[in-house]
Amino acid sequence: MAVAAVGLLTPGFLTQISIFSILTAAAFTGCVAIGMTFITLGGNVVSFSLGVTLSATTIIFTASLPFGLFAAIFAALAFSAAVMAAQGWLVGYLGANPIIVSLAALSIITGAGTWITGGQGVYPTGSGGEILSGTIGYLPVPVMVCVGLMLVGQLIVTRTSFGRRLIMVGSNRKAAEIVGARPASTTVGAYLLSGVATGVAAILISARYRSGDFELGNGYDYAAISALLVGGNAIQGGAGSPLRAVVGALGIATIQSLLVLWGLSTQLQYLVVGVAVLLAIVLQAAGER
Amino acid sequence: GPEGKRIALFIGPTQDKFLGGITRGVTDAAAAKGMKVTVFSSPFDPTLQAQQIDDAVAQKFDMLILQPISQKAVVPPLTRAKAANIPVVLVVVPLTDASSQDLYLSYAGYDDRALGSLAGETMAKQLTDAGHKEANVVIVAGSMDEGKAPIRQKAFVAALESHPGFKVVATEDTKWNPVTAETMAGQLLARFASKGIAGIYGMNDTLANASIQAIVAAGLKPGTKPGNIIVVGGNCQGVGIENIKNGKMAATLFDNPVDEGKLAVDKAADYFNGAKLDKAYYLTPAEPITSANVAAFEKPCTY
Amino acid sequence: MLQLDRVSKSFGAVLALSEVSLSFEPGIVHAICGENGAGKSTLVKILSGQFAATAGSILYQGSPVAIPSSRAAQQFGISVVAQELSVCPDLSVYDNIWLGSVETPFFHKRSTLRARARKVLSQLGQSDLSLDTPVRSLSLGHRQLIEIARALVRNAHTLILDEPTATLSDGEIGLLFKAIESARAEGCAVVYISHRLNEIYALCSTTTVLRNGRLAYTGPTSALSREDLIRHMLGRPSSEMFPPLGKTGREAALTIGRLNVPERIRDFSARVAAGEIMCIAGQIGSGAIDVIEAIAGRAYDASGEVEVGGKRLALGSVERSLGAGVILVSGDRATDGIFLNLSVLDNLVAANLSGLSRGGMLRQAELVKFARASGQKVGIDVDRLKARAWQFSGGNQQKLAFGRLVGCKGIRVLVMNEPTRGIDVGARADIYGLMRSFCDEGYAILATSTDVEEVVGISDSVVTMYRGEVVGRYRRGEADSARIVRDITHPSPEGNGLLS
Amino acid sequence: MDARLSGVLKSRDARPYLVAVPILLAVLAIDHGQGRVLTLSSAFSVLQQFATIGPTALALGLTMIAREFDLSVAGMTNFAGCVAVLCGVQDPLLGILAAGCMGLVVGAAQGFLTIALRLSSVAATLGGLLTLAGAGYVITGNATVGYPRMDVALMVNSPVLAIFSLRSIFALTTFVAAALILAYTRIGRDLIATGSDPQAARVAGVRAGLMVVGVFAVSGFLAATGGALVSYSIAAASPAALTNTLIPAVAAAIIGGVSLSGGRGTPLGIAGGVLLLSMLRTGMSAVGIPPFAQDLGTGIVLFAVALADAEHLRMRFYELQRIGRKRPA
Ligand SMILES: Nc1ncnc2c1ncn2[C@@H]1O[C@H](COP(=O)(O)OP(=O)(O)OP(=O)(O)O)[C@@H](O)[C@H]1O
Ligand SMILES: Nc1ncnc2c1ncn2[C@@H]1O[C@H](COP(=O)(O)OP(=O)(O)OP(=O)(O)O)[C@@H](O)[C@H]1O
Ligand SMILES: [Mg+2]
Ligand SMILES: [Mg+2]
Repeated sequence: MAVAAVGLLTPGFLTQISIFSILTAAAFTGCVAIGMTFITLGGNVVSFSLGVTLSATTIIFTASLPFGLFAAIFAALAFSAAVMAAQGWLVGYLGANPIIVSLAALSIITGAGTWITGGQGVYPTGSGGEILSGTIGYLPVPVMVCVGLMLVGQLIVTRTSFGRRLIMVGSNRKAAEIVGARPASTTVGAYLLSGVATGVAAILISARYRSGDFELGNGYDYAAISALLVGGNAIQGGAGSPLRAVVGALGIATIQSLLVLWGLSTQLQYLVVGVAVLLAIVLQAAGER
Repeated sequence: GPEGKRIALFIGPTQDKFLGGITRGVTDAAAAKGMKVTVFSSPFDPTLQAQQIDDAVAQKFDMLILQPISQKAVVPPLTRAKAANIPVVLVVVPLTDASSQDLYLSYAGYDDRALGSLAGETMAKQLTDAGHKEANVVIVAGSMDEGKAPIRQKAFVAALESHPGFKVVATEDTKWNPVTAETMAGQLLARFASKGIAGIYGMNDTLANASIQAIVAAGLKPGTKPGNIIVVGGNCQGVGIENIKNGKMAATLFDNPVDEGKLAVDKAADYFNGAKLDKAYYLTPAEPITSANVAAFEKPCTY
Repeated sequence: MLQLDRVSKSFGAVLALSEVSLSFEPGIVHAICGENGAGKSTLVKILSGQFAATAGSILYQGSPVAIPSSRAAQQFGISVVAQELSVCPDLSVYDNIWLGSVETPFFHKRSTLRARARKVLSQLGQSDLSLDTPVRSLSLGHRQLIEIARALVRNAHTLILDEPTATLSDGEIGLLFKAIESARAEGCAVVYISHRLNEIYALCSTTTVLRNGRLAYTGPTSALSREDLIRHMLGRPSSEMFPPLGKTGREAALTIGRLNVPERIRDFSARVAAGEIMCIAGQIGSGAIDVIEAIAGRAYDASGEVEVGGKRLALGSVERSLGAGVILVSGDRATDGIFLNLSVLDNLVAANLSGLSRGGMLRQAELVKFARASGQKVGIDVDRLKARAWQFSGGNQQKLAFGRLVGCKGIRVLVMNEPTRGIDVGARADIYGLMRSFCDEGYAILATSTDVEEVVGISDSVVTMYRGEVVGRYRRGEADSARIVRDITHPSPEGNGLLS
Repeated sequence: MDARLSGVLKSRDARPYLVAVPILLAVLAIDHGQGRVLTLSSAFSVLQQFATIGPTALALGLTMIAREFDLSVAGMTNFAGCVAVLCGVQDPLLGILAAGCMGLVVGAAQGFLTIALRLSSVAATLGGLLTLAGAGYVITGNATVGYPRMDVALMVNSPVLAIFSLRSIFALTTFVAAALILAYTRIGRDLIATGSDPQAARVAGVRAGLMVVGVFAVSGFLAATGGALVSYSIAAASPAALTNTLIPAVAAAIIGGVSLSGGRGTPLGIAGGVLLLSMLRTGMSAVGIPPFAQDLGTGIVLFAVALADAEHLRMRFYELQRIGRKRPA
């Protein structure tokens, strides 16, 4: 609310340019944050491997563009879903520590990726990615896709039996097992969905910036965690939603943009964002009591 | 002679295509000359790099080829390397402090001051060609805390502002991230909507491409014609070449990391052959890449 | 002498205690009774510094005192066994006994303190329990004993025990009573809370009854008949506690043959017919709970021939057990019973999601209808479907755990462990009624309990266990409390028991 | 005797040390008798790594033992480095002192926020992390700051007794102190109790809130002094992540037996986790394994640790065995 009010008073904020660039930036983080929400909601804290999965997926997408857009999208989503689902299997079926598993995946994907690409860039050949970076009507495609993903995610969490099971597992794993919520396969499902959401972000980013690159996913883990927490999802699991995650991402992007509009120096921008996130978290905690 | 010499290469994350290119340049050229390279890579972590240098010094390598991840933080370990009489060749960025000049033998690579200047001059020329007498330009920069970006920024500003009427009105630090770059560019366009922005300098083609995205999203036109926003990039990358070909980007500058790696190894070999090295060997493009000459650069720019 | 003078406590609109005046005299064991939610624990928490009273005062030797924290209560000489188990699993027995004590010095491992801890433990019959054992490896009952030891070791002038026996079995209860008696004899004022009326009569000379936060009765226990006591608690005369036995079917719903769990159970076998309630009685460590856990699929190393409805069940997976129609109702509500953070509705539909969804999508209207129906069946306020489960009292929480079984497809066997742990007489009768009504619908129930009265009252058949082996089997009418207590405390001469 | 030995081998503290053995053997095998591994200089190198990651891992590990999670250590090391470098030009001790006090105060403030508002500490310290990072940018003006005292820089890293340095001695000291406090004092016991079950600890009379504030203060202090020494050693401080310590610190703490659900873990175990990671890094680069293979190796070791620790693994093995047994019948 406060952010919106300040925004209205800032010249330039209400322009189409400004709003679209906020929305676009929030869309990428939003997708990853939606993915992170599934992991957190199911009681597996956070994953540090979403960013690197995103990077690897941009390469898969770019490399398979010559086979056509749909093939590339399919390959990218299948890859990121598989990478995350494998981690979900270790966590869900074997009870491995989710954080260590994600760090292991981070290392292995980085190593394998460097090995396979030989540190060489991957360039899109042929076209097809353009429609993903354009606009439909007025809205940029990434924004529409992110909103769509959020709606689907929200639907899954609130309206499907899988979503209900996921919340049960995150809230009390043992009790969930007793009533037949199948914690192991539910966990795999949650990781798989997080992989899909991350894959969507990867496709949008690599289509928009026309490259597949191991640096593209840098920083998304922290950005997603921040969005999650600012949106008010419970880090211990069992409560939260994709909607909240996206609202968090949007809030952070808005603050960042306002600071550029005010012409604050880079260093002050960082400080103010930090303080704003802290305030958002504190105010929210105070509000919930 | 260089045969059998052991070289330690210190570099940032090798999955980065620019740094991966340097790594390939160094390892291939060294193999051709019979030298053996061990790669020490770190995720842009100067403390780890300092430690790796110390380890390499303890292992008595014959030569260190080094990308200083932090120009300041390499000073203590390079002091120890000097004490152990191990020669150092720098790549990517030289050490600028006067006090650290005796810590390395030579710098081999691109001259970022020249690149920044050339970018500034190119921008000025493009602006003039498009009929601007006065123009506001913004810089979408890489990491400004140290390294290439601040050098390029300073040189660019100096070159551009030597043309009266042209001014750099803002520089935003994007940490080389395209998504940040697009947001920053978008906000800058909004902030200076009333004054108008005539040109954007994206420090590499990825950042320049992100700026172009922002321009398009804002309903404006990137290009070289009057009324278009002029974008100049750098580090010629595939997407830059493509953008020049389809007229969205005015220019970029040639900058090939594989060449840079080769140059460093050549100088190392010269040193082992007994030659006395200069303080710096610069690779600098003579002219910008524009629509006029883009065809020649398509191949070397996809490293 | 510790006195409460017109103490009130409200939580928002809820008045938990209203103008309660009481005195606790040295050398007297004083019982406090009341339904779930009557305000007993609230009173304890006020005396132990966890809550501040909204009005009224606490007097010691006639002068008012303030008790702002549990530390202050301790310094003042009040020591408490809280209702919710409060031992730390990651500390040793020794550390738990001295945890939070104002007496512990900075370097806390002292031989004098060890000696005192050991003495209290042996008073409670645990002389062979090593002080350095991590509490994580101990059973619920042992943990409760350690918490009691913590209260005893502090040498308080007022000792408060809030449902200390809910997880203990009779042998240990006897020892606890001895320990309480010796504290009393030394001039300690004891406040004792329990839902087990037998204990009140056995131990306490004064009884106070709370109803809806108000004092309903206070006076000598001897002047109070059982019926009067229940009438004071419920505000109405007691109905029959145990429902009449029903008709049990003939075909076996569950047969267990040669069930083994390494180091826990040896060769357990039993046969439960549809409509039958079978109770396994045994002390902590007897293996009774392990039978339940194994049948529910929670013991991965269990082996044996188990058949449900004539079909073979492979043990070791909760999913398989559920698939075969076996579902667990746990007495440990917080850890594996219900979802405390979720709503009543979510809890009631939890076990039946697949029945309430089509193609993976939940049918919202059905959900609410289903939850209302099951809530009604088990007696939960159906206007509070949106409330969170943690806002409900223990008794109502346990009803939730039952409620979600109503209308669940494919369930044949309910296995339960301590189905009425910590539940008041009123709610308890409801739960027994529910158990019987499930049986009437053809379910079979296999339950464990450490409460012998309950075992005798509800079961169609009883199996007694000692140290992993079956001691005796009784049909309807054959079992009586005395024989069961003898079985579960003294092994028969020929069976030495698995763990002896 | 046998029972005690197997007890030690099974304890969570021992695990990192046990995992370290096969890694050492593997590295030795790759070295192929060229003597690049078992040297004084590689021992020195391992301890230097230990000095870099150790204090942060200990800081984070202690908060995890208290069932909290101090995400801010990542920003704390950096910011403290900036503070130390800016304040310590005249007197290096003054710089360390300033950094330490800052860490103590900021840590305590985060602990207080967590307790007073009943926030999840991950959320509170995320705010702390971003704010500290921003503060670092502000005090350095978004530029790497050099530390002009080259004498100090060389001193903190110069070998003492061949394999130690001032920095690693500091790190080892903090571990020894923490281990002693946790094992032998009431504070240690109360800390474990708080992490094990905060409500129970409170009911028993432990000042659980104070313990949380205290552990965050200590965490801030450790991360800050560790970060200050790192900055001295490279004679520079930068607001952009100077050292990537968070991820190795989390990994070290968990490998060392600290549990996310609190109450478990010891400084000895955490030290083992840090040593394991340091050995892995030093060992692999000593024998010249290329970077991508180092990443793969690290990942495989982490997977192995995650599996060895997996709760349900034994159960799954049992099932496999069972299926195996059934087939012939
Ligand atoms: N933390 C709380 N917040 C709000 N209300 C509470 C809280 N704790 C207790 N209450 C209220 O206090 C009343 C008395 O609760 P209390 O725990 O004292 O009951 P009790 O007699 O101990 O019941 P039981 O036999 O189930 O232990 C409850 O009805 C409830 O309304
Ligand atoms: N935090 C709370 N907020 C609102 N109401 C509460 C709260 N805690 C308890 N209550 C109310 O208090 C009543 C009794 O709760 P209480 O916690 O005393 O039961 P309990 O102690 O868990 O039961 P038992 O002791 O039998 O296991 C319930 O009706 C519930 O609605
Ligand atoms: Mg109570
Ligand atoms: Mg209660």
